[in-house]
Amino acid sequence: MHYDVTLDGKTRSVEIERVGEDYVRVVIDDGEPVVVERRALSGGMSLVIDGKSFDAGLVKREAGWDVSILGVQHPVEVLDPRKKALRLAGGAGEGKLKSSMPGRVVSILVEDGAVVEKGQAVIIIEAMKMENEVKAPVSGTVSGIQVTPGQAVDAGAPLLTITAESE
Amino acid sequence: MHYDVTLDGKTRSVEIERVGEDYVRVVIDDGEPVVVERRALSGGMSLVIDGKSFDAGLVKREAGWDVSILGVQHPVEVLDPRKKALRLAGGAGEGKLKSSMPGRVVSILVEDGAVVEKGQAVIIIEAMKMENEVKAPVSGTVSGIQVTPGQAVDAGAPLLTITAESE
Amino acid sequence: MNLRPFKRVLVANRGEIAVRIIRACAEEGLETVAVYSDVDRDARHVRMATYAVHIGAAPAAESYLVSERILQVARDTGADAVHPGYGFLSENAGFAQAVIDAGMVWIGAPPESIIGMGSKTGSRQRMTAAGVPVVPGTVEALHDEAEVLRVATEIGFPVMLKASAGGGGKGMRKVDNADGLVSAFRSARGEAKASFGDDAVYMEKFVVNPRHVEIQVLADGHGNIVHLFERDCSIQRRNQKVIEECPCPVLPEETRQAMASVAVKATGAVNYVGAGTVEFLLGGDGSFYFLEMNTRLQVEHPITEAITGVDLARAQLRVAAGEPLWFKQSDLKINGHAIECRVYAEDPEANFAPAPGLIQDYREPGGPFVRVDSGVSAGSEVPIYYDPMIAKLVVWGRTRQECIERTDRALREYRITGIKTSLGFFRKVLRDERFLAGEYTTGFITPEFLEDLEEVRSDEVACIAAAIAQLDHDLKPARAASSGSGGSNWKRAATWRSTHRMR
Amino acid sequence: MNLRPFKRVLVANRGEIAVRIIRACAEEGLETVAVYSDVDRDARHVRMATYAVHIGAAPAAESYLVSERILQVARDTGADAVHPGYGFLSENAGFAQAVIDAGMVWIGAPPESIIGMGSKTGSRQRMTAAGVPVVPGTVEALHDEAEVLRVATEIGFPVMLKASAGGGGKGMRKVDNADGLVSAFRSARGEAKASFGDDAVYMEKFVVNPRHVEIQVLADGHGNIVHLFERDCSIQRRNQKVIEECPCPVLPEETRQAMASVAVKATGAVNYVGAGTVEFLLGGDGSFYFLEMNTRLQVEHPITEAITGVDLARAQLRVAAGEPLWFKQSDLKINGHAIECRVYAEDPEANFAPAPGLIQDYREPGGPFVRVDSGVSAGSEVPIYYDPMIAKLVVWGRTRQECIERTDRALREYRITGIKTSLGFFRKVLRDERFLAGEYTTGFITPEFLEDLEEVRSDEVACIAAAIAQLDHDLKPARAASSGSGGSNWKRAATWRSTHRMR
Repeated sequence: MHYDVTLDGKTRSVEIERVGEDYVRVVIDDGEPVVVERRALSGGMSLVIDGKSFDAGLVKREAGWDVSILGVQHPVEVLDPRKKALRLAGGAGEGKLKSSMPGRVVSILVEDGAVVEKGQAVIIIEAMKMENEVKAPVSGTVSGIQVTPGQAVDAGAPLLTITAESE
Repeated sequence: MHYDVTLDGKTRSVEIERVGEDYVRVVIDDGEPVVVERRALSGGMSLVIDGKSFDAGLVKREAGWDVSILGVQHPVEVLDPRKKALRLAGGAGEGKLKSSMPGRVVSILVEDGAVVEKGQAVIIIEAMKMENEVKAPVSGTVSGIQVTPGQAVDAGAPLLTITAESE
Repeated sequence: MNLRPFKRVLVANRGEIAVRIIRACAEEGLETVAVYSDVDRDARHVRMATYAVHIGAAPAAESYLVSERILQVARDTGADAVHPGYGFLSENAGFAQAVIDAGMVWIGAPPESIIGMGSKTGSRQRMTAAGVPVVPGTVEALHDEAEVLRVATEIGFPVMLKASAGGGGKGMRKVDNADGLVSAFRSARGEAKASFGDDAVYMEKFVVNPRHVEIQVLADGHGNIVHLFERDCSIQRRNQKVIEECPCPVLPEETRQAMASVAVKATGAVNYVGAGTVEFLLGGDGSFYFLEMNTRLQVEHPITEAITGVDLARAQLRVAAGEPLWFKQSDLKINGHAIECRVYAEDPEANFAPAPGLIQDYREPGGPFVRVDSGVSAGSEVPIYYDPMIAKLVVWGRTRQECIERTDRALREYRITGIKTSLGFFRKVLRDERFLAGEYTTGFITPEFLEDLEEVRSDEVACIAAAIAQLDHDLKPARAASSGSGGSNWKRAATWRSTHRMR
Repeated sequence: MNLRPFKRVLVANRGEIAVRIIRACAEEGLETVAVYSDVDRDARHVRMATYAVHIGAAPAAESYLVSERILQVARDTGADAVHPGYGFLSENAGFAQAVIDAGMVWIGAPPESIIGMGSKTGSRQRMTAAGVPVVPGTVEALHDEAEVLRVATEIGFPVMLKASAGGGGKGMRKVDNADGLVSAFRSARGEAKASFGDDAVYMEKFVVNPRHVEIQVLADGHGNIVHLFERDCSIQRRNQKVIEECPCPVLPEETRQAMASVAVKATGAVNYVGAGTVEFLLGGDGSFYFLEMNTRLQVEHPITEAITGVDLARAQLRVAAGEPLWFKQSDLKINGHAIECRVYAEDPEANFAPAPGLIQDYREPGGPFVRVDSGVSAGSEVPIYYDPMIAKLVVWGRTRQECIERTDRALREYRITGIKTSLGFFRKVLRDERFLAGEYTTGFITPEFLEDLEEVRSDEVACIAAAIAQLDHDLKPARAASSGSGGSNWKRAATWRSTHRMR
């Protein structure tokens, strides 16, 4: 199986196959193959990679897995060829901005058609008594605003769309 | 529903019905009915009985439930009418003695037809480097010895049968 | 033990502090009554208490803050004492008084003390009168430019102009010397007028590179007041503490003594009873100024417990029962070093945005001198309605170095999945040179510091784990019957590989 | 820290002690290599270590005791030190020597010290020569009745006759006075001959109402030896400790000093390096006698850590690295009180029969001054092959009373389901009057004591919970759609009931 695995903006190409009940063969970015022993355990898995032991917590997300190692979380995106094709067909530059937390929309700082910079605050959502800025993940043009001030939103609720500038 | 609930040799007659998603009405031994709020949680349940809060760990056993409360385990036997009828039909006085632990049979101290007293050691099983006596749970006559010295046994493996003296 | 004037304590709180108080009560042989809102029925404090009663809807204003409802529950359940924890009703003098009027014991500061320390202006005046140093400056509005110049010269530059009606930085100006003072006064006034409809502006000395240092005090009703040394709470985000330690790594012994004796004086000035905290700003020049007194048990009390051995929650119960303190100031010594990390359900990389949600897996660290106070377990839902703090990791060491090493070890063992938390952020702080040197101020956490946690991440392993998880997920039905040669042969081969290819 | 002569430690053990050592190494900045048998692949020590290597089949004789295999793994993984924990190879002088010969650091007692303390007869002679008090008596076989009478008169009644080749109580006779001595000698000899084919019998003073008290020592390779006070380990079953506490509740200060100085003398007599324990019998009359020296870290070391603040596992690492002790005897003080409960997978009501199996739910207690060292988690299988100890609960308090109250609180929070454990038994011990008074001996646990745990059980609640669980199980598909009136109405009604019918 082949996956594109992305963490912190860096995508790795991973070729992976099972080679025994507890063993998996992994090739990253055309490097040397590594045999990984993995044991699925409650809440995660234990891995022995080239003799080194790792205990990983795992939670399935829509686009991949949250991996916890040594107290630190790693939100890893995993794309298989089919999903990758779909995404490419859907236009790589368009991104739906979603609420990362349940809360209440306090104000919307942009209008339809506005051009925003990456990192610019576009919406303010209140949760747990605090106002939190939702920032544009890419530079581009705002469209399809789906919320209004005062509205309650769940985590993952779509807020608006930002179409990236063509490069 | 009606259950016979036995703990530490004492049997309680329990009449029980659901009266709402989180509520159960319980009558013990024809006493005053009590409404219990219970919430199933991972590994057990939280109960509020007449305002009092209890956190119970629960493990299903063949004959009932192991209930853990405040660090203490309660092996509770629960019989419904059907099981009770079966048991009565099967002869109340006959008991299959089972191994309470995985281990190795060291020696068998009785023969077929032997008359044993309650509490008398009948078989010795070694587990975790220690020899452990398996004792007769009732006074009666031994039959159907199913193991031999040196044999490995799992927890719950039948060892022999003791038919209680008729009263 | 059972000669106590109370035997059943209603705990008017939730989360880890409710659990903390229930533990203290259990050890003292006291029964407890937990209260809970709609979303807290399955919470740990409910399961651990002797009694549990539902008090209302999820928003605190409809449950944990409804003093009448809580009082009614106390009456109905036969509770004869109320412990408010921190937050919620803990510094509400009216509630304290109502508990007392209902004939129950209030396990907190006397209502008069709460009132005496309640308003910034009032407590400042009271403390000044008691000879406690406050940040130099005015309390009343400045009338004109001449007065501004006079006061600034008196207290010394740099100074801070603040809008009396203010907040959120509006109408606030830092002034470094006399040159810019008058224009800053004018513009601050203008902004204050525009923002709040009130142009009143006052002036305080600007404390350069301040640390937040506080003194724990404990007073019985018999005239005995002791202090339990200081806590340094300078590592803050959004003006909220995230890591605390004691003792303060840079406090000279004479300053500690001076600060502690001022704290005891402040405590006596408001006829305090119980556990309380006197907060100070400590300037880079060693000067310190009274900030405020928290008339309740503090979130970070466990680090003081760790270095003194005094169980402050149990001490609250005993003092509230009228017992005199069972130790003297001279019995108390600083033993070693302690650090607390407040574990929040939040995303440090997104400027600490709250991250409520369902905790999937939850495993606390253990072993020597590691303590966790928490209100959650695997399967807990962190609600959006309350403070996002879910646990506190408290670690003790014989030395600060040992304590830091142990805290990092504990953080590496800690597993919380399903929600984002501050665990990784703590690991980064513990590697920071300023933190290791003890040389930090309240400005420690900068936007740059937060940019990312790469140095404590395990990116490649995480990618491998995610790819394997995805593979197992995609091939789920085929889990047992796998491709390639037999499992046992591969096992041997791979063990061999592992052994021989190890770096 | 990294000037150490080693940086990667192979931990030749499993379970909680392997976890303990891995934690100490992590705090010292050292990497670790875990080894595991077939049944331990998913164990906690494997998941926590830096490296993990399979070493063989489940029986210890085919894995954890195979010194050659373990040495090979150490070489293959580049380990430069080996920590043996306790049990297994920890007191195997041959293994220690092999580790040293392989050019690695042995984190344990020097092979000569292990040998010096290894045999009962040898260590007894060596200790006598060093002036350490041993149980009075002979070591060689008694020749005739005249000698028997002479020796008995010398050491004083009561005395114990023991078969030299003996064990299991065969050929053993307690004699209270001269009247029965000769006949007891004859029958002991006869039984010894019959049982072991050897009629050699020797005599020891019978210590009346003994307690088991031991002194923790720590020695560097530079001539510094300190003691870290005593532990009382008298609460035993099957001659195995189950609850330990320190300080000993009945030890007078002068006896403590005398015992400690004897322990330091014994330690010096065998050129000891590292952490060790000198065990004594303490008689009801205040006399004490050397029993043996355990040349390794002891199971119950955490209670000493709790009252001294010294991390003994880290101390072992430092001393093994050649560092001199970084504190003096006079720096050590007894701070408060500590109790350890050894949590076994066993059934106290069935004479502590081992109860291996699958742990379903596992939740450790937390909060102030509570420590758990464990090697398991939810979903762990406790194997039948090894010692059934799965965890140690270690609790500290300012006083013994506070410590006992807190230990009981912690036990009530502890949840282990799926297997039987000693948790309920501990709760009963903590309520026992002899224990509360501190007045107990090694004979504390009697068959009657074990009969049942009714006083700490919650029978009625357990029956209700079981009945409800059975109901939910039987009606499983109907869980949501329930009979009777709507949920919310019932909720209100029941809350009202709860409130008004509370006792």
